[in-house]
Amino acid sequence: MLDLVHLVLFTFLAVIAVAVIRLKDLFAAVMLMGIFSFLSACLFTVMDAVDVAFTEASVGAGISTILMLATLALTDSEEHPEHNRFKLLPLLAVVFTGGALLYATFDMPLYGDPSAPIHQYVAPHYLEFTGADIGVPNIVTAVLASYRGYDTWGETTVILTAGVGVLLLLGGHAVVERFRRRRSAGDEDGE
Amino acid sequence: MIEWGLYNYWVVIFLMMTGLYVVISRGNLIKKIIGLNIFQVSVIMFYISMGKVKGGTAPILEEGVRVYSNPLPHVLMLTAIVVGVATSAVALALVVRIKEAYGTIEEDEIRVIEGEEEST
Amino acid sequence: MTSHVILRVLLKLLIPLIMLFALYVQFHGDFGPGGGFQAGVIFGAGMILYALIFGLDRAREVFPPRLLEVLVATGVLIYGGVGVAAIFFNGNFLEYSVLSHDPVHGQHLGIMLVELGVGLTVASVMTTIFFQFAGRGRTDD
Amino acid sequence: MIHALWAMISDDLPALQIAMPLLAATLCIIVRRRWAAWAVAMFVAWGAVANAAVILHRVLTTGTISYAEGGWPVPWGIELRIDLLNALVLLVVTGVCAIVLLAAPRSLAAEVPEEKHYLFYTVYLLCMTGLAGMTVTGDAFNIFVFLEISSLSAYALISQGSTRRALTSAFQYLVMGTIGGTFILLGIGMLYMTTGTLNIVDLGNRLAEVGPNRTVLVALAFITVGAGIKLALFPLHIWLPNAYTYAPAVVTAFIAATATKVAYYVLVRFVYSIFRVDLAFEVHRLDAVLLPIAIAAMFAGSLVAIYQDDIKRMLAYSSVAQIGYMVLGLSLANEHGLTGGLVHVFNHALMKCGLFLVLAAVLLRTGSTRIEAFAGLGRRMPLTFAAFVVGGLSLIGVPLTVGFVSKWYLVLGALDAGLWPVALLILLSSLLAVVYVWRVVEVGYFTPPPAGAEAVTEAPFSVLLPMWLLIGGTVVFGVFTSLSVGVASAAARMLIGGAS
Repeated sequence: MLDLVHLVLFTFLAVIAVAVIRLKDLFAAVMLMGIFSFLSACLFTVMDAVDVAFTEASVGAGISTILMLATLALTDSEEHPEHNRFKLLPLLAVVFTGGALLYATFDMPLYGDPSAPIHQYVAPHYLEFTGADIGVPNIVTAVLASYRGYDTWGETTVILTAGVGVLLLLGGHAVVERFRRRRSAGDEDGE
Repeated sequence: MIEWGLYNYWVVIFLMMTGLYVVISRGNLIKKIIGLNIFQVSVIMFYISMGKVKGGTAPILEEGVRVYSNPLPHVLMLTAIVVGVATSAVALALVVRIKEAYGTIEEDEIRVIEGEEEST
Repeated sequence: MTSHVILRVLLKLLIPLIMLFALYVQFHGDFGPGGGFQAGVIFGAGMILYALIFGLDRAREVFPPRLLEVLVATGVLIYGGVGVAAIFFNGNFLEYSVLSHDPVHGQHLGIMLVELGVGLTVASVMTTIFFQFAGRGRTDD
Repeated sequence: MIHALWAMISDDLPALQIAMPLLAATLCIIVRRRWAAWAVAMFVAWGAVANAAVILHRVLTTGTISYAEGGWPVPWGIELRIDLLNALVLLVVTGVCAIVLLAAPRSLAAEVPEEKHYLFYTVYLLCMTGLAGMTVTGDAFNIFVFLEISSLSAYALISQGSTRRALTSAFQYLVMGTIGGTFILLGIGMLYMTTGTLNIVDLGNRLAEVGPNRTVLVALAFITVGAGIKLALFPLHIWLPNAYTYAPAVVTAFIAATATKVAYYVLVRFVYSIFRVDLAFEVHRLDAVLLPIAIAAMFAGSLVAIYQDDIKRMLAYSSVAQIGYMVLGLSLANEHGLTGGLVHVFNHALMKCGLFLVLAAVLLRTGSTRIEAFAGLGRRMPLTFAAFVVGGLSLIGVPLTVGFVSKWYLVLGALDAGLWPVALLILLSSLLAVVYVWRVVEVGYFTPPPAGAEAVTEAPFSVLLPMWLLIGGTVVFGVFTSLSVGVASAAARMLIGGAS
């Protein structure tokens, strides 16, 4: 049953990804991207990654889509199709990269194989000792916040950086204008 | 039961490459960001796929459950999702500023404007 | 935004529920899926919804941008503060076990605090970013 | 009291190296005032330099330092692991950050609105933290996390340039940088898949047990390409000239001396500590790919630099060539060659950062960095221009400058590998540097300023000081090489020996 869901989700995802290439209407493309994220979240649930699914649904399908729509409102909502001449080089690059990845799969453990190296080393320790070490049932939370807490501090900092970056870029519109005027009044070759 | 074997990875690679193709072939800046998003989400799928154990359940400790899927890829990918949205936010802010400064978000048109700027 | 009366009334009821759900996700992350990051996003979404319905000006009165800026910094500061505190309890950076007499209790405390920091930063960054985008379309600023 | 405090934190210096600048960055947001934010940044940046120096000393005397974040033992927790290699890179990153900060308030005032300076210092410190974090960590995935911190903040910093082209340059860098970062993530994923661990030392050991296979080969390829994008390896360098040209002057000085160096460090770390010499070079022949690319970069970068009229852009292309030298050292895979590559990280940081600060001074006084602006500067800004000449000599590789030291070891390495044509090409490419440096020197000393040009005075002290600290360094470390070469060659020996 779950395998069927898995298959259907994959089909939808592939169709959406291809449709995004073709669509000229950016609004539709953004909505499709939101759906792509949401379907990925469903797929993550099928693969037992409930925390990831929760995050992907709220971030990918939620916040990202809202930000994209806000940007569309400030810019254009149509792609100019005359710029989409067919170019060979990108296609070749992608086919080559994809080919390399395909080549790599032949030495990968099969999907779901319990004897794969990642299920033999490190992870079993978390499953076995989280209860005694940390006493939290959700192992993902335990690894995230404690075993690999340093990573998560970095992750929080990434968010901080994005916030401050956006403030630098979009904040204080009037301040920037005043600065521009003062500069171009001061010297002619201002901009 | 479908035996996924390596098929699962192959579909994920197809999705990844579709995203990458959108990034490098489209001239519209927002389209590029959408492509980046698809690329990154597919990489997340790749990691989550490797964490799945057949017959396992979500890694939340429970009485009577013996087989759990691998929690480590999940933890790593939570971070990757955050990185993805952070990158998108900064990229979109840049697009807004580019639109204000150039009046367009098409790479080709921007290049023409910059070319004229240099020749004067 | 003068029309949409039904929407406004409905959302007025809905937003507190969203905030409540965010709090649930924040503090229930130890037991089920969820945690600071997801809670932060949901909380941020609640604030964005508020701004969409009642307008940006009113939203900015409720959450002044300067306050949000400070909250963004505070979240990371709490997380790092827990780490540095562990050093002063003669542990390693972020070693929660030393925060309490009982190591497991220390872990609980540490995880709760850092998740709080994550939630705070994420919620305020999401709101800040949205405010910046929404404020950009207008001439005054 | 002080003693008690020191006893408490002296073992935690590796963690504080990252934690302190990061906490200071958040403090910059809270204090908000421009000068207060600068003071916080200065305090913590120089503290970071001192910290890095203590760490280097400790590594030199007692060997590799390992620090368990969260107290969790390897491989379950994240380890900070500092050996000679990253101790050196760490000193470069923190040192450049602190020195450039001296010039920041003056130089920034001309390019960024004052109300935004506190945010600027925040992002600047975050960028430094990201780079330092990538350097000290002993965990492969943690490298990715800090890579993204440094990249995101670099995009934001570059976008603050005063012309609109800064925006498109930042966007181009963002798209390429994100693809590069994601490639590295994919590569790490494949390594994790074959070994089950993320700790770098552990990865190296387990990979040696697994032996060569197709997944590992592709992982090596993806990590090389991803790091190649981040370090602007020809032909993946196309983001670099624009980013360096249109970023604010101090940002260019900072990024040019650190970001590509740390990306190079990451490549060295993956190739030598994880894949190790036998897998990367003997089985998979990485040198057969990287060596021609490095030589192409040396020539292409220098040739294009000759034809640039904007000196900032000229130096940017020169960086592409210099990165070629570093990668050449990596791909020679012998002790002398790798020493040359590693010592060039230190040396190139000194000279490029110094030269970009010269440009910051010229921009501040003349309002332009185009070659016409240099007319007569030899007389009008003698100290600044003299710094350019010394830095230029170092770029060429004249004896008694640091440039000579790096090239000496690269030539030795090429001869050790039996590749005498490569040694010849190194010398030949130096001649190209003579051409582009001479063009500027000629204009500066022999072209009179255009009639009716505004009077130009010497650069302010706050810019001259950091400039001459670095340019003076290129001479000092060109003469007294024991520190830089000593550390680099010991690191090279360790990496080639396979231990880490």
